[in-house]
Amino acid sequence: MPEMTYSQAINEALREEMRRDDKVFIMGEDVGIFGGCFGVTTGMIDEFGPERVLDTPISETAIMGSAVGAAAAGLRPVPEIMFMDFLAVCLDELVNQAAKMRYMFGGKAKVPLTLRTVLGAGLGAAAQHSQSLEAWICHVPGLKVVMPSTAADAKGLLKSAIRDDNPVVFLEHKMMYAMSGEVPDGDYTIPLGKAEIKRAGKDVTIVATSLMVHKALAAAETLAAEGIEAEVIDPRTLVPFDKETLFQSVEKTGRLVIVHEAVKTGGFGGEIAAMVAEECFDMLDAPIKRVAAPSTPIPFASNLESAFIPNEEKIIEAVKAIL
Amino acid sequence: MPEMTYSQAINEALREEMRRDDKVFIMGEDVGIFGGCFGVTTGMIDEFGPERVLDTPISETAIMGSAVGAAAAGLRPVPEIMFMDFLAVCLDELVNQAAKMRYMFGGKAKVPLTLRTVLGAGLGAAAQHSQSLEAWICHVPGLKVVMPSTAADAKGLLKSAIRDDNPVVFLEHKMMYAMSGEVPDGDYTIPLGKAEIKRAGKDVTIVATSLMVHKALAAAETLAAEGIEAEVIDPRTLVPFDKETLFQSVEKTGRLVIVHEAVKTGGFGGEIAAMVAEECFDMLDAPIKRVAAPSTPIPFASNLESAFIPNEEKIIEAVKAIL
Amino acid sequence: MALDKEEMLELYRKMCLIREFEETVSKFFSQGQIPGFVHLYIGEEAVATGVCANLVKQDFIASTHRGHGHGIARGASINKMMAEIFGKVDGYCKGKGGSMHIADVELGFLGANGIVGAGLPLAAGAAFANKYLNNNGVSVCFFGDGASNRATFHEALNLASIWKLPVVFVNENNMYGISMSQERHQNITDIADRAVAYGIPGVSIDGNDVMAVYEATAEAVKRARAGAGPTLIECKTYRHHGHFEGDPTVYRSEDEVNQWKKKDPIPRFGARLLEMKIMTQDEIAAIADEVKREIEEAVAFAQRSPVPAVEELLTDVYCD
Amino acid sequence: MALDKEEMLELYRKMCLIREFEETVSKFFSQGQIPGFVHLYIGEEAVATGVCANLVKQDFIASTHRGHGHGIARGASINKMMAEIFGKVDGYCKGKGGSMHIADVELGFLGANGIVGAGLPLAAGAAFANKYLNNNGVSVCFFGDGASNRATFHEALNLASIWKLPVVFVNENNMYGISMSQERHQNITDIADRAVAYGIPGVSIDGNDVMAVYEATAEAVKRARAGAGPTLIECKTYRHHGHFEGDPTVYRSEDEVNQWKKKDPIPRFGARLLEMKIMTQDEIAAIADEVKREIEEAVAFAQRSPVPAVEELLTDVYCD
Ligand SMILES: Cc1ncc(C[n+]2csc(CCOP(=O)(O)OP(=O)(O)O)c2C)c(N)n1
Ligand SMILES: Cc1ncc(C[n+]2csc(CCOP(=O)(O)OP(=O)(O)O)c2C)c(N)n1
Ligand SMILES: [Mg+2]
Ligand SMILES: [Mg+2]
Repeated sequence: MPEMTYSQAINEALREEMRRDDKVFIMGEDVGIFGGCFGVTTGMIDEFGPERVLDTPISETAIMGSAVGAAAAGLRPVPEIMFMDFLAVCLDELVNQAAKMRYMFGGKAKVPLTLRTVLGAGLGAAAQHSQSLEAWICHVPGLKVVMPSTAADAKGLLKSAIRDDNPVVFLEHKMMYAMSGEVPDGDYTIPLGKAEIKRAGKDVTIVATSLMVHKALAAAETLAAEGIEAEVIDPRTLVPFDKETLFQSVEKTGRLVIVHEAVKTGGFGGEIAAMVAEECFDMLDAPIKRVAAPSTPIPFASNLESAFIPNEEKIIEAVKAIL
Repeated sequence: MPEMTYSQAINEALREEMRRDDKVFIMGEDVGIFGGCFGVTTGMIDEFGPERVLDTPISETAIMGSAVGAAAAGLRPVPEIMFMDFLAVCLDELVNQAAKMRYMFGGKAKVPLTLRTVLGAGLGAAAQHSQSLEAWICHVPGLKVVMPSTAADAKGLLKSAIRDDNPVVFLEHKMMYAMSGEVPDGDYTIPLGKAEIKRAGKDVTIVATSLMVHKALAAAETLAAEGIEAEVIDPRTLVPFDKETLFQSVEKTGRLVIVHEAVKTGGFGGEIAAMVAEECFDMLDAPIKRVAAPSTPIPFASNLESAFIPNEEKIIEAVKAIL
Repeated sequence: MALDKEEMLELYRKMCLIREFEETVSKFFSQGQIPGFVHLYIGEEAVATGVCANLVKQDFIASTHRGHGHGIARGASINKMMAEIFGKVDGYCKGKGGSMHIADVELGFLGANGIVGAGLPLAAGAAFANKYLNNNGVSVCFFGDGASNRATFHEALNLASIWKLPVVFVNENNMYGISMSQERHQNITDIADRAVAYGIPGVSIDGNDVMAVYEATAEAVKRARAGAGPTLIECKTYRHHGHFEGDPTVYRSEDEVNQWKKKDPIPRFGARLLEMKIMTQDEIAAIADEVKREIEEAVAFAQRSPVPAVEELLTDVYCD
Repeated sequence: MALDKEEMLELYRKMCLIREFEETVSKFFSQGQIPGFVHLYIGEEAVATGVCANLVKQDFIASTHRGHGHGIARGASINKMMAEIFGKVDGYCKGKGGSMHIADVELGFLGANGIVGAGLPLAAGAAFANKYLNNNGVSVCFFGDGASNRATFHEALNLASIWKLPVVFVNENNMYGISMSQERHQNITDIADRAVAYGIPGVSIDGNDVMAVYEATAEAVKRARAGAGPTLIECKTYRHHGHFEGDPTVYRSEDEVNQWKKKDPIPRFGARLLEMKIMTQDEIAAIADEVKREIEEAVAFAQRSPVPAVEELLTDVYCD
């Protein structure tokens, strides 16, 4: 299997889908000759031309809204919003239009769009360019939410998202773009709604999303050296959520730690904890722990930003607290 | 104590605060001569004039954004957004500006604004005029979130919100405007962050918010007739959240049912369940149950809308399932 | 581009059909048979009618909260519309949408919309699809004077202008956004002037003159189909009823309402057709009868239709 | 309104100070001493300088992601600015904001802003406060050509126009929003033309001529203080560096950059002052020295300052 970066894997998925289906096109700020703010769409305009790789003005409302209109009218847009924080300027189009159109119209519309956007701290980009706001999106019936943590997952999931007839929000972590991993050859897809056990273990279940999967794996490594076998689950898609894989793991381990980078209060970790506290209560041998960012805006100074982001030590501490 | 409606109580709180402090003003669509879409600001323009009761264009971004600017510059704006669903068109101003300004500026700013808006289903207003989106707001550090369930609470909490130096989101339920209740005479405030036990009980704790408090009380009444004593807690403010009152209750009852009208997936009930599963695990004798709307957009037809909104029967069922 | 006799009669008939539909909704709403809010199009019929007469199969329209007239003008089934407004399973949306969400995407009707101004970028997107598919289709977006102050107006018109999208932005300036009169909500008289900001043509016309609407739209549609980009058309008109049914309209004078009622687009066009000898008094009466019967049937259809099964609550959230 | 000799020299000095500040930030950024992104104002100094020379204590400015020049022109401490950019505790925001969030509300500086166009409604709100408090203050909002396509532009200008708010909207048209040239992102040449949409004055000026900026602003500020409402001023200018430091600027030609460098506002104003005999070559050299020293001190201040204590992570979320 070839090695490639998370960013390259996304680029490849986009290209393959655009070659496969000429209804697919991408649009967003600086996605053309600039190649996207993080370089993800590099070179695409050369292959597909400006008719299918569209630079837009700084008008997120128009980007999202026209993507919804184009999708309802038969295309398969893949709009990009440069930073997830900017969803706050175009949420209506996503939430009140894209997500609800099918339901409001009694099943007689489909909105096959895939919104790609970028979350996460770590670049010193401060309070308005570093948030992880997936909890907002998960609370909106009608949207699917994907958060891949590896290059291979990113490619396979993005292809599924683009082929899905529903609006899908595809969340890329800016600190993972440069991470490399093995990616299967050729065309493959990973179904939305299937978690993956990234590491098997029997003592404790750690559910982690996006970049936190890597921190959880590092923690599991360290714990293993002390004889503690953590099972690390990456849900990969938050909506639909693969309860089965999670519940089976909790049944086995009886202990659950949830890790996400979003701030703790109101984060999607609450939903996961609540599902387990409701449906697997009898399997639990200990409190459910959440490791998440503190409920603060994201600070600029590097030392504060590092303290904000959940890390290996905090995961290990949480695991040990419930063993 | 005089009886008045929830709507009148809010009107009175606004008037008293505007009399007390001439930096307080209200602004929003049709809040002037029209008296607000739900009549809440009726007559206020007669008392305070158009300089302090400002009708705005249909420009929520400008409403929220100018309120933030005015607050930072020394006033105490009380903007109104006609339906909570429309926060989706002006969330940036609330989330990326109002909520973060103080933190981003190293503590050297304050944004004393109180955003009033309206949530909830029940009027046949369908998918874009009926949502309960408090979970979004609770996930934004820097904002306080208030959800009163009675006229008396509404008045006392709104006065506290207006006097608070932080941005506060004050959530009114459209189906409660006409409900009457006793309201203490004269000037009083209710602190943000204090839950109220609306009914004492020892067998199960029911935490409910906004309109659901009334449904929970009705359920408790019915349960009492069968010898089951439910304790009904209204957190009243979701941020800050009064954990102490909740935890004490759970310690007593060992059982928890959470009720909210927002859709279940990603709702604030997850946060409450997670807090308890994390911090009170050993007190729990049974799974934590959530009674919430199904994860769908809100339907128009009356029978479907009724089926969407959590009701007394579903609460009773949830309680019985864990007894 | 000139209309023949039949086509003119059809414009007249359409306006009457919308009027009768709306009067009927008003009646049943006041009787408590319709849930939610309804916003009626009475007085503004010439706009939707004149605009939609220019459209063909592959074209799209995006509508507003005040959308009944747009749907009817686009050719939607009045039976399914009425049933939807009544919240019945045979409605366009199986009763799940209601007045504010009637849609028929197949027919090129992208839906009424509960969010003021939301249609503008949707229409730009549909126009983009038409252009991308190279099918010669255009999109039309109806929106109010109040909506012209929203974010979406600005961003959608700018996008459409640079991409030369085949879209016609039809402003229905009925002088009010709920209680806010235009002179209070914006500092300009003609919304068409806003076209300058996007380097596109803007025209302001008498929105109560169905022929004027038809002709201005014809030109804009021609431009759009020719690849020359969007046009902004402002139609000055007036709603006879309150913002929603039940609105006491404290914000405007009876005198003002009466002045506008004199400019009612339907009798006005009727008189013109009589004068031009295109229509007779008998035909007017026949149309009135026919329209009445159609609407009665629509009501009967709606009333006969069952409410949706409660299982419908959970369907149509996602497609598989 | 005419400036005296001292005031003109001060304009020149301010522009030099901004230039030196930015060159220095560029240097330390490329050395990896500054985290995050930085967007530099080099080439655009005449705009902030000419505008802010009109402001007094009770006035406000709202700025952008490219905000260093605005802060310096408003009179902010360069020591605290530099320390903030370095992420140090003695910075304006204790290191919690960084380049994109430098602010000094006390000074009337409502902050840089990471959200393009977010300053427009903030400035309208501050102007509303000034009007409400009847303190004769005005607000100024700086924003880019790219920002003029955002929602906030439209809604804020409309609101300001109907409420006749004392605000001046200063568009910094540097011809690009990141890689998107103005001719690609909008269908008009002069952003000032957008004033028509709000019934307010709009003027388009040479933004590299500090005196022209000063004078256009003086008039707009006078209008605003007199209660006559907002003005839109478009200043045509250019950024010499990339969008952010590190941008390879593949989207524009070296030739274009060189053409604009010939119009550099600093040597241009310097030459004019020499010609007018307001300044001598010696004074130019003295200013260059003085400015260099000031910036060196600011860097020393920033480097000396400690990083914030880790407990700072949790403070300042709420005030009590
Ligand atoms: C974004 C948004 N803001 C406010 C409303 C509430 N609202 C519904 S209709 C309306 C007035 C619309 O005025 P206009 O655009 O002129 O259309 P008209 O009703 O006159 O046809 C308002 C304020 C809404 N639905 N959406
Ligand atoms: C709402 C929003 N969209 C996109 C961005 C990303 N972004 C930052 S600066 C910028 C370009 C701004 O262009 P312009 O307004 O012309 O200002 P300039 O950088 O030229 O000074 C963009 C797209 C953002 N910060 N906020
Ligand atoms: Mg109107
Ligand atoms: Mg620019």
